[in-house]
Amino acid sequence: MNRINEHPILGEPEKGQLVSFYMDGKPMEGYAGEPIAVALKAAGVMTHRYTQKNHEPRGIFCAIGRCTDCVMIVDGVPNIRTCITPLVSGMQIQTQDGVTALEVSDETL
Amino acid sequence: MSKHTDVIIIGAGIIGNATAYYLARKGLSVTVLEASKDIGIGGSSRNGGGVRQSGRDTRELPLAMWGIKNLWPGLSEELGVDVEYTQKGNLRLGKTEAHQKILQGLTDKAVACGLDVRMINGDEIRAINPYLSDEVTCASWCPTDGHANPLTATLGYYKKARELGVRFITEAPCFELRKIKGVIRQVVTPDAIYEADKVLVAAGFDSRKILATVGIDVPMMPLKMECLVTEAEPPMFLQMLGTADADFYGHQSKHGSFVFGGSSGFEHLNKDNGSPISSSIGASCTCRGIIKYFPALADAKIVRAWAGWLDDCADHVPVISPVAEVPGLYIACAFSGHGFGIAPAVGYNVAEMIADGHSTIDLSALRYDRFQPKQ
Amino acid sequence: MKRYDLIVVGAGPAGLSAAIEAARCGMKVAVFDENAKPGGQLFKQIHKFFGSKEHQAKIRGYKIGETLLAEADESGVEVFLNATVAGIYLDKEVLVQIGEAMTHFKADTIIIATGAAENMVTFDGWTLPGVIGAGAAQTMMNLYGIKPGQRVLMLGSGNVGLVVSFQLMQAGCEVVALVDAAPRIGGYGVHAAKIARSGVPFYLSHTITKADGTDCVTGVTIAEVDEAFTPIPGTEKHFDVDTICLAVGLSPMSQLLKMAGCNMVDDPRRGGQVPLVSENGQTSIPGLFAAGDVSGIEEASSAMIGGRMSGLAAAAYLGFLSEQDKDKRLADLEIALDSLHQGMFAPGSKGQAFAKTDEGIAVSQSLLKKGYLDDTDLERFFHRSDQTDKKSGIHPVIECTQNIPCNPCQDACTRGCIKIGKTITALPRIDAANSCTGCGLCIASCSGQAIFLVDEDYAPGYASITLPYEFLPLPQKGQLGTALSRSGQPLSTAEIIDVRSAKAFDHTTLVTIKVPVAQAMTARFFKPATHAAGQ
Amino acid sequence: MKSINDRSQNIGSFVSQADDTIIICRCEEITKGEIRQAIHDGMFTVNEIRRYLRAGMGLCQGQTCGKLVKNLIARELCVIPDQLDPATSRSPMRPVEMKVLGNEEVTHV
Repeated sequence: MNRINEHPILGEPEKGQLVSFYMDGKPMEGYAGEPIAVALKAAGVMTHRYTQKNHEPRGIFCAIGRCTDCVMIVDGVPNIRTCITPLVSGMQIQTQDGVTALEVSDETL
Repeated sequence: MSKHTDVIIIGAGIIGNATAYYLARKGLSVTVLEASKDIGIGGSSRNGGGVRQSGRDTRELPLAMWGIKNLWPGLSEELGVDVEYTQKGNLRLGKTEAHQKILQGLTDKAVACGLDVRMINGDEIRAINPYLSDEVTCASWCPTDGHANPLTATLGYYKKARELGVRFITEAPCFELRKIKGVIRQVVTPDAIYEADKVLVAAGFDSRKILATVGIDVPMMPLKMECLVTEAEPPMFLQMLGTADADFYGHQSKHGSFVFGGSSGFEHLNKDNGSPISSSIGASCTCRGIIKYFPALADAKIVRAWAGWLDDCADHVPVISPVAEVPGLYIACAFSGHGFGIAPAVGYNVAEMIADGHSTIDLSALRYDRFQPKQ
Repeated sequence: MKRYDLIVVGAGPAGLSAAIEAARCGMKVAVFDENAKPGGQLFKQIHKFFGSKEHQAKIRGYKIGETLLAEADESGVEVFLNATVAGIYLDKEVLVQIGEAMTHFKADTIIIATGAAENMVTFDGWTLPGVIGAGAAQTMMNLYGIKPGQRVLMLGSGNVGLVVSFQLMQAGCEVVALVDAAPRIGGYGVHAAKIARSGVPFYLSHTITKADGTDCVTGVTIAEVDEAFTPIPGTEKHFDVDTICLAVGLSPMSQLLKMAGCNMVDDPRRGGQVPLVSENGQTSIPGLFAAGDVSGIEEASSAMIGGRMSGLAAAAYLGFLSEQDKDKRLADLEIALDSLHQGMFAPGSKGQAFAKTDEGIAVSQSLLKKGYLDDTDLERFFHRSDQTDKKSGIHPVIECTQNIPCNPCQDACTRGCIKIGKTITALPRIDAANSCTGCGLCIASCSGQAIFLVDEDYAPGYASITLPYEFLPLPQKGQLGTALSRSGQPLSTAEIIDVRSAKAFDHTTLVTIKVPVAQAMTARFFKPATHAAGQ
Repeated sequence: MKSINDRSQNIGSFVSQADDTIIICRCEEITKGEIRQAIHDGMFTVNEIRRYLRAGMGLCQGQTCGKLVKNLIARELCVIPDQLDPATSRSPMRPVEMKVLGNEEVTHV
């Protein structure tokens, strides 16, 4: 519901191939090549990480790779700026908790 | 405000700040003059944070051992600032027979001075730090060494000294030292002339220029060194690290980031534009060096790199000394990259030297006149 | 080490313009940009640009970007994307991350055109997911086709805040309010008017006191501020929103210049830390130039001119252009730049409150405080002789009341009905002697969407109003809806009597509505009966 | 112009404010109150605040909070912000993996 299907000025947005990826183990879909953050936004994911000290949620803030607030664990590597990292089919995305992956219980899958 | 204090310290690095603090604690009035805009902007905040005894020249080893025993453990509490002192040992790593030889030599000398340090093999090394690659075959191991945060330690001394009434003036470069009737009296800056009974020059490499105004020379050269720091990583290990080849040194900080210093081998040929800007190859060289020892850090992201000047002495050992020709003048400079770990001990002993005329640790081997021709 | 005559950092409007000019002089030029797409902010700017023909006025930003890219390609500029400059070192050495490697480059000249970064403002809850920069909203909507949220509150009434609010509505989001701590709207009145007439309320002298929510934004509280910008207790208002957009100014992204060793200065008029530069952008380091927002915040039109100037200066520096040719071409560009630097929004007039226009007409206080012209303003601006003479038949009404540098309407009217004159910041005048054919080109050419065609004699008791419409779905002929006033208030039922789209209109659809004749000068927007505009 | 060079000048004692809990440095989670307290501890420059508290030393390297910190210091010391230097600019401008930074491409002309 967040996708703009037709824009009055830009028309229909260009999209890559529809691919699947995993968010905290849960399968999701997005378009290959679009930033990971965009695919997550389309799927309604707002929280990308929890902070180290206060365990507060963070998400997209600058969307151009500068503020580093949207970092997540991508294919096992922490602190990946999801707003500028292109989505690839089969990617394992995890919510970051401090500098490691958030522990996700099996029931939430 | 009166421009006269008991002591003027030139240089608000960790040496100047620590000495100011210990002097103020003794009840002396102190002014600290800093040439730059920031407190602790020189080597004090541009080093790897090592607080070690192993690998040191025997002339400075007593200071290092005394400081680790008497000052570092209680420093955070004393200053009211977390200096992140961690005493979990120092591994000085080697990969070749040549390395083994260097490390063995250093170890033998330190043992003779009473330091608990020994050589260990690859398996023993990886038992202490499992992240080290198999290429590492030998190391010297000193369990009482460690590391601390140079930034908070330097500023912690500043904060505490300031609380005790020490006056700090920034952007006050010393142009000239002036004697009145044969004894040190005045420090001339662009904006003012400050007066004191005693003056300590602790201005890193700039000390050479300042001391020259009263005809004293300390043979040292500026040497650029580069450091880099990673993003925060999950806790991996707590030891301080170095290598026999000195290709890098560093530790993981309390924050989680790794702080490493290193070199490209071209530092002595440095060209600069007046500020210690990083070279275009330094950080890359250091990264390659680190990855060989720590393959697990290959994915760690470097968030910044910086460079700083060492005040490298002719014999790579500091000059800490009163000046006979200029009564009332004291020198603490030429730390040659070893200053941070011994800074609290230096500050304490120099404060004693200035206030009481003698110090707890015998510093005579570090006199300024050791370079004069032997008779 | 790979060597170029010129390395440009940043493939935005300034950087590309600089590279093109330099390459056309015969230089070997490389451009590095950290983004996957070139063009900087141009591809996020979907509105029509202001200025005059030489500034590419009435062309949408992203189209200008496409043109620049084509020109760069044609002139042989090498554009490296996903190429992050890690540092600039002595002797003009540039270290660039390209893919999984670091590559060293050297150049005889360097132009830094890294643009600007958004300023931020703090309030309780500003770190919650859902609080985003206005730039982030633009990136999401206009580059990646995704809505930043459903219900948005915008903080900041400068041009960025106004333009992005409108873009949010175009993308199908609801903008619930536009808030600014300043007592006056900072951006162009025409931009504010577009938003106000679709019903978005403006809260000037207000600030955000709290973003609500535990996992993400669920609401926002604003409050009125006193003269010291302190919130006044008891004035709080709450809105249920899922997104808070911050548009509180830009700062030059000048770190590379500082790192290179250029002499810097903190200049609030230029937005922050900027290099000390000579006229053509040369910094204190010979051969190292700065162009565009990095040397002082302006907008894309002036960045393009500034970029061209530094490109020419770099060419002259290396002998690719004679001093005479350089001086001549720079003089022309200087004139073009000067014309953008006139009027109420000139860089030198920042923060200044104008009581009167250059023509001596008292400015609209309602426009500055609420975003729309009120009835008393109409008296001064449109019931002047030059507009009122024409009471019968179709005629343009131009609701352009501030001295902004823009004149495409003058060129658009083939009948010569619209006059601005040589000074492009002058208010347009209607020449009643020439008759209007109702072609509508003026409406589509107006970057501020401030021109309406009014016909008081459309039918007995009814007037027709033709207005610009840039939302989806497009209204259909015969469709009924509500005519909205300049403040977005419903006036009466309106019927769509014509819908015109044309290539020349460039995605601005001309919608003609039929309203009671009494509303000929009050109805300015159409809301379809079934759903709100833009949804 | 007021000089910040005399670090003994009286800037009044630290008085807590209602909004001291607001985060200023998003990466390192440093609050307004902590920064104000640090100023009263004698940290009068952006560099000193950075080193004392880590404000601006996180993943984004102060790209978001730099100006905020500067303005806070200026307000607390009653000087105009232009009088204060921003933090030193350091390479790399964006976070770079060690394996990438160590992988220098050699191109010969």
